[in-house]
Amino acid sequence: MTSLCCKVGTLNLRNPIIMASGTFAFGAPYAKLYPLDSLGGISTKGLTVEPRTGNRGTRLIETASGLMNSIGLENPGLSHFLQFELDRMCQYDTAIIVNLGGGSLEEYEKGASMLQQAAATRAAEGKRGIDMVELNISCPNVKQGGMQFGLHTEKAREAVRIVRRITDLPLMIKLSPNAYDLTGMAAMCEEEGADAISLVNTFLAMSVDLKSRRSSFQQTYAGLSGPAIKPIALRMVHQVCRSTSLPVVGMGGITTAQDVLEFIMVGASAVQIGTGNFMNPRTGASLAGEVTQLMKKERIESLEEIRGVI
Amino acid sequence: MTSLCCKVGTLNLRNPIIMASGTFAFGAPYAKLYPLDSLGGISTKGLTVEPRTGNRGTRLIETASGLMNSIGLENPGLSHFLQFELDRMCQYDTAIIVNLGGGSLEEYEKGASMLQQAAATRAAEGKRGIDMVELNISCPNVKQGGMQFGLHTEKAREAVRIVRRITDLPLMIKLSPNAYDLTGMAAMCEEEGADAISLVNTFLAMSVDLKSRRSSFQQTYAGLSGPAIKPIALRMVHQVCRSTSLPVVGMGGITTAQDVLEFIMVGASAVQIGTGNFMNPRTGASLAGEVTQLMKKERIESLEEIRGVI
Amino acid sequence: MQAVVVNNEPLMEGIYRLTLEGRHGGKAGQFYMLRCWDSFPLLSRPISIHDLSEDSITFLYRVHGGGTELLSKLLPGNSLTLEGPYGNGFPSPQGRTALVGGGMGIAPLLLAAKEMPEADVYLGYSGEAFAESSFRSIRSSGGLTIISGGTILDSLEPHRYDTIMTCGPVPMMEELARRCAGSGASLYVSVEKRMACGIGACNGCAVETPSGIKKACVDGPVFPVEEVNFHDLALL
Amino acid sequence: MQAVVVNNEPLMEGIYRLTLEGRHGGKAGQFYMLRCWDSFPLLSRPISIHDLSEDSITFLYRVHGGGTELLSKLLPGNSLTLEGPYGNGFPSPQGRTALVGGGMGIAPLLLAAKEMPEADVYLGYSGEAFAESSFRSIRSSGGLTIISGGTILDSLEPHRYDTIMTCGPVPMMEELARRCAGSGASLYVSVEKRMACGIGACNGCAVETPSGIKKACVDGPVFPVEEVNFHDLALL
Ligand SMILES: Cc1cc2nc3c(=O)[nH]c(=O)nc-3n(C[C@H](O)[C@H](O)[C@H](O)COP(=O)(O)OP(=O)(O)OC[C@H]3O[C@@H](n4cnc5c(N)ncnc54)[C@H](O)[C@@H]3O)c2cc1C
Ligand SMILES: Cc1cc2nc3c(=O)[nH]c(=O)nc-3n(C[C@H](O)[C@H](O)[C@H](O)COP(=O)(O)OP(=O)(O)OC[C@H]3O[C@@H](n4cnc5c(N)ncnc54)[C@H](O)[C@@H]3O)c2cc1C
Ligand SMILES: Cc1cc2nc3c(=O)[nH]c(=O)nc-3n(C[C@H](O)[C@H](O)[C@H](O)COP(=O)(O)O)c2cc1C
Ligand SMILES: Cc1cc2nc3c(=O)[nH]c(=O)nc-3n(C[C@H](O)[C@H](O)[C@H](O)COP(=O)(O)O)c2cc1C
Ligand code: FES
Ligand code: FES
Repeated sequence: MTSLCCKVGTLNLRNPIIMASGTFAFGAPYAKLYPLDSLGGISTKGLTVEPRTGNRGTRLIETASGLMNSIGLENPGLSHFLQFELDRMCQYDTAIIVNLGGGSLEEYEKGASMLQQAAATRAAEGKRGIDMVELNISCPNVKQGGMQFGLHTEKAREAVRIVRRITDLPLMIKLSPNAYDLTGMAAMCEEEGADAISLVNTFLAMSVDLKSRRSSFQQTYAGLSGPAIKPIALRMVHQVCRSTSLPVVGMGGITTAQDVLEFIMVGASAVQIGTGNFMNPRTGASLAGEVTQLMKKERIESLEEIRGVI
Repeated sequence: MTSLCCKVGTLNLRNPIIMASGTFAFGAPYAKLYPLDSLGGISTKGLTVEPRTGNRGTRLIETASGLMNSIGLENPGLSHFLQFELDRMCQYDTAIIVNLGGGSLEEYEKGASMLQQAAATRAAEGKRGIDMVELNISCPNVKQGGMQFGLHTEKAREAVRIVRRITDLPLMIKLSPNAYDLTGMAAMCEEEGADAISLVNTFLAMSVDLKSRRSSFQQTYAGLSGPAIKPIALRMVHQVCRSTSLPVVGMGGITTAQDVLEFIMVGASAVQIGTGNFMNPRTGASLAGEVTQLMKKERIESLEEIRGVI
Repeated sequence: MQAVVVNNEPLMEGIYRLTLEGRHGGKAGQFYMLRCWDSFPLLSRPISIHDLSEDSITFLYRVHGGGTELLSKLLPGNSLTLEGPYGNGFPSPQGRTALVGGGMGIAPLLLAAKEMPEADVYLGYSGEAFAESSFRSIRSSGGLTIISGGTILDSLEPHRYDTIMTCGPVPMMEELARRCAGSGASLYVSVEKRMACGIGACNGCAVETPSGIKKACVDGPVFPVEEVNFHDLALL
Repeated sequence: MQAVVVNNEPLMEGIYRLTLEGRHGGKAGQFYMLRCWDSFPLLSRPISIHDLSEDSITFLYRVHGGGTELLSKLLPGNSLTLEGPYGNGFPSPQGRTALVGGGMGIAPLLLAAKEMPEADVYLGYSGEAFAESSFRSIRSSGGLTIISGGTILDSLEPHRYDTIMTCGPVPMMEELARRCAGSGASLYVSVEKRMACGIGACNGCAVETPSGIKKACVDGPVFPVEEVNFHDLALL
């Protein structure tokens, strides 16, 4: 029997397929297309303490095999999420990972304590809660989006430390591919007691509108995702896996079962699918099955067998 | 009259289209397809003091809108080039840029003095010579390929300084997109008296061969080029142009006239075409004309008019 | 979902009518995300329902860039992928109703005209008319105004209507909004935004409204004019 | 260079014969870089010349991945881009000559068999034979051995030949090399390497030889067996 079970730290997943933050909302749009119980997990849209309206102007540009986005962390805010969205998410039998964004240490601190409190309250009520927090220190699309944390290890350390102090929920740090020193970041996460690392967030990129002679995006730069970045993301996940003993959740351009196994082979504990959901909204319904099939074909019995073989 | 004339430092170019190192050999293969006089310039395959045989095993892998290569600086060596190739190149009425690779300070030093000497001898003989040296501190594909120079500003400084001391030929430094601190690199080049900067070289990337459960490449990582990387390269060129007063030659995934103008708009003095030559070997024959057409359509009279408008 | 092409006929240079087999859901003003390629280009393309029957669905589209170019190459018997119907669609008509289309914006109005047999239809084309015969066949007894090579707005008297629904170029819709202001007619505008998911998951299709950011793909593409910021719309 | 498709017929599951209009250059063992797409996939595909006439060129190919899949969709009248002919091609035959093809490796041998009317032809197929009728029609009076579902090598006595030229799977060619060793026959091997440029500009198609690194695209694809490192070839 081919098994897809896997763990990210203490978190057990049905399979390694997690839906990436910002591409899956809180699950509801996709729940209309297929049962979300087939997923390993869902990472929510990045949430901040206060609601945010996001960026103005063009938010999406397609590139060769890539997608640039400048959403700018539009989200309904943590209170709204905790009050209205979390219960609905808890109906899906899949791991719930709350992606926490922010622009300042205070905001991260506040957000983390809101999550910690909500989890405690729910536990007391005997309700399912938050399976993991994914700390996003790498959103490139807002001035106060955490990107400045994501570039510098010591700046990031402050954010990780403060959140770690506040919550005992499993904590995963989402790294930016734009970081000056990626393996230094990973080492820092380990030192600061994080439970896992996820990468990559989007690559800082640019698109020009020839007619107006301006950037296509009001924030000048935007984040690049999708198959275009896969080879770079895979290299980064490999580098980070070899430099840390923390479990790593890999992502960047994954769209096929082959992609999933490649990330596992370079050492990822699980993977996330972002832009792939836009190419085929039913990716989550079929990918785990396709991974099983491919494993059978390649005579791979379990993910452990191949994890980190390269 | 739409003009494509441009300058990179003191070097005058007929048009901004330069063929990128490693994708154009020494021109001869393409000279069979079209007259190379239509080009702004040619950057030679990366040359080292001694001939190199390059890497074993798979050297090319196609990715989504990208190309990974692990050539490993295969080249006939500088002496061979100076003796046999340079005269032939000089028949083409286009700027000749010699791409100088190396693995150690000594090698860069030796290479630079060979070029300096050859240029002097040729000048004495009244022969055309080397219009510019492009110092490649960024080849990701060989252990001793200069990549370690390309990552760290202070390591790179040593290479730039030594080469600058030895040659008074126009000197362009080719930067790696994998550098820890790209704008720091650019500042260093300016401080050390370089005449220009070119970027990007290829992105460090990875591809997995599922069957053998190994990297597709014997050197584990390889370099990614082509349209996939264009949005990131464009952003990097923009960042560097805004941080330095040196002229910048931009590249990374350029295949169309629109791409060329985008790089000029973010501040590039000229551009290079690499992988585009593989998609259409006659790119060099038509691109300058297409740029002129597009400029007419967009009512752009000269490149100066739009250079760095963003 | 996969569907087989019955027909993909050019109506004029760069304008195609694509008919697919099968019974598909939807109402006027809703759209489907179409793709007939594997992974390049990345995203599916939002296209409005032009017509629906018991056993077919029809789209009317202009070749704009790479994606619609690939659509235009489809041959009868080929299959393509469609997801939908998405979006809110046009509201039920209240009182005397006009449908005003400009250029490609006429696409969603054929089904609307069928669903609202009482509505007057105004079609404006900057050049030659296309697909107008489909409209003629369902408005054979009148209620159809067509202008080619001019503006349709001069033919329309907003105060004669309670409800006006429009789809077309932003400047045309903006001008219509100006003319409707104070006329008593409620104007509904169908907007276009770049879309990645089409289902409310990516926040890519944000529309600025006085009541906050909305999503063109689920809250729209049809909005009451009060919610529409034409300046924001002009930036696609 | 653009050329128009005359025919693109499936010979069996996944094997196609593509004929293009026009007079094209080349000799047996040379190849063209083909593409019938704009920018995706990135690279053109190297395909050997299968046949040539005054007014057409023919390729024989197997659908392997995305690129050849797109080729297989070409219809008569469509056009595609080809650059070539590239590579060295097979050498002139010296003395008694055999052409030995395995599987898809038979592709370049049809033109070779035409150019070398005296040469014996051996074709081996792991499954059902394809394109063998083309060979039969030019070797109606003998000199043709075909084995389906077995190895062709057992039918061949290397010592009977002065020159043997082969194209096929690496293990087959390697076994043939073993059998030729000491037989007195000179063996020429057509190799496959990934290619970006096809014209000697990228150094991507390196072949390790005792006399240094050579390029499959300009120094090959045909090499004397002494130059070939089968271990290196097995790593595509
Ligand atoms: C709700 C909705 C309904 C539509 N209905 C129709 C219709 O019935 N008929 C029709 O011809 N067109 C319609 N459009 C516009 C159509 O989606 C675009 O023309 C098409 O996406 C262009 O794709 P392309 O690859 O040809 O062009 P490209 O310019 O190459 O596309 C590049 C990217 O920009 C996006 N894009 C470009 N133009 C538009 C646009 N106007 N709206 C949204 N995204 C765009 C593309 O989807 C793609 O992601 C509709 C758009 C929306 C949002
Ligand atoms: C000189 C030469 C002549 C050839 N002649 C023929 C022929 O006549 N008929 C035929 O069916 N095939 C021939 N091939 C093989 C053919 O080029 C490949 O099958 C084809 O490139 C696969 O492309 P794809 O997109 O279908 O496969 P994919 O696997 O998707 O291709 C991925 C990448 O790998 C490269 N690649 C994959 N397999 C090969 C291969 N065997 N050789 C070189 N590159 C490869 C592709 O070009 C592409 O860049 C020849 C190869 C060479 C080098
Ligand atoms: C439209 C969009 C919105 C995103 N929003 C977020 C976000 O809110 N928080 C976050 O951590 N990452 C966000 N991301 C990044 C993705 O989660 C993921 O890291 C990235 O897209 C790379 O994966 P992919 O190539 O599979 O898309 C977003 C990506 C996209 C395309
Ligand atoms: C096959 C190949 C070989 C290359 N060899 C060199 C080299 O020898 N020296 C160098 O500076 N850059 C080399 N490059 C990098 C290119 O010059 C260029 O920087 C890079 O490919 C990005 O541009 P592109 O996307 O237009 O290809 C090579 C690139 C390719 C694809
Ligand atoms: S297109 Fe994704 S939210 Fe509307
Ligand atoms: S394919 Fe480029 S050198 Fe042979």
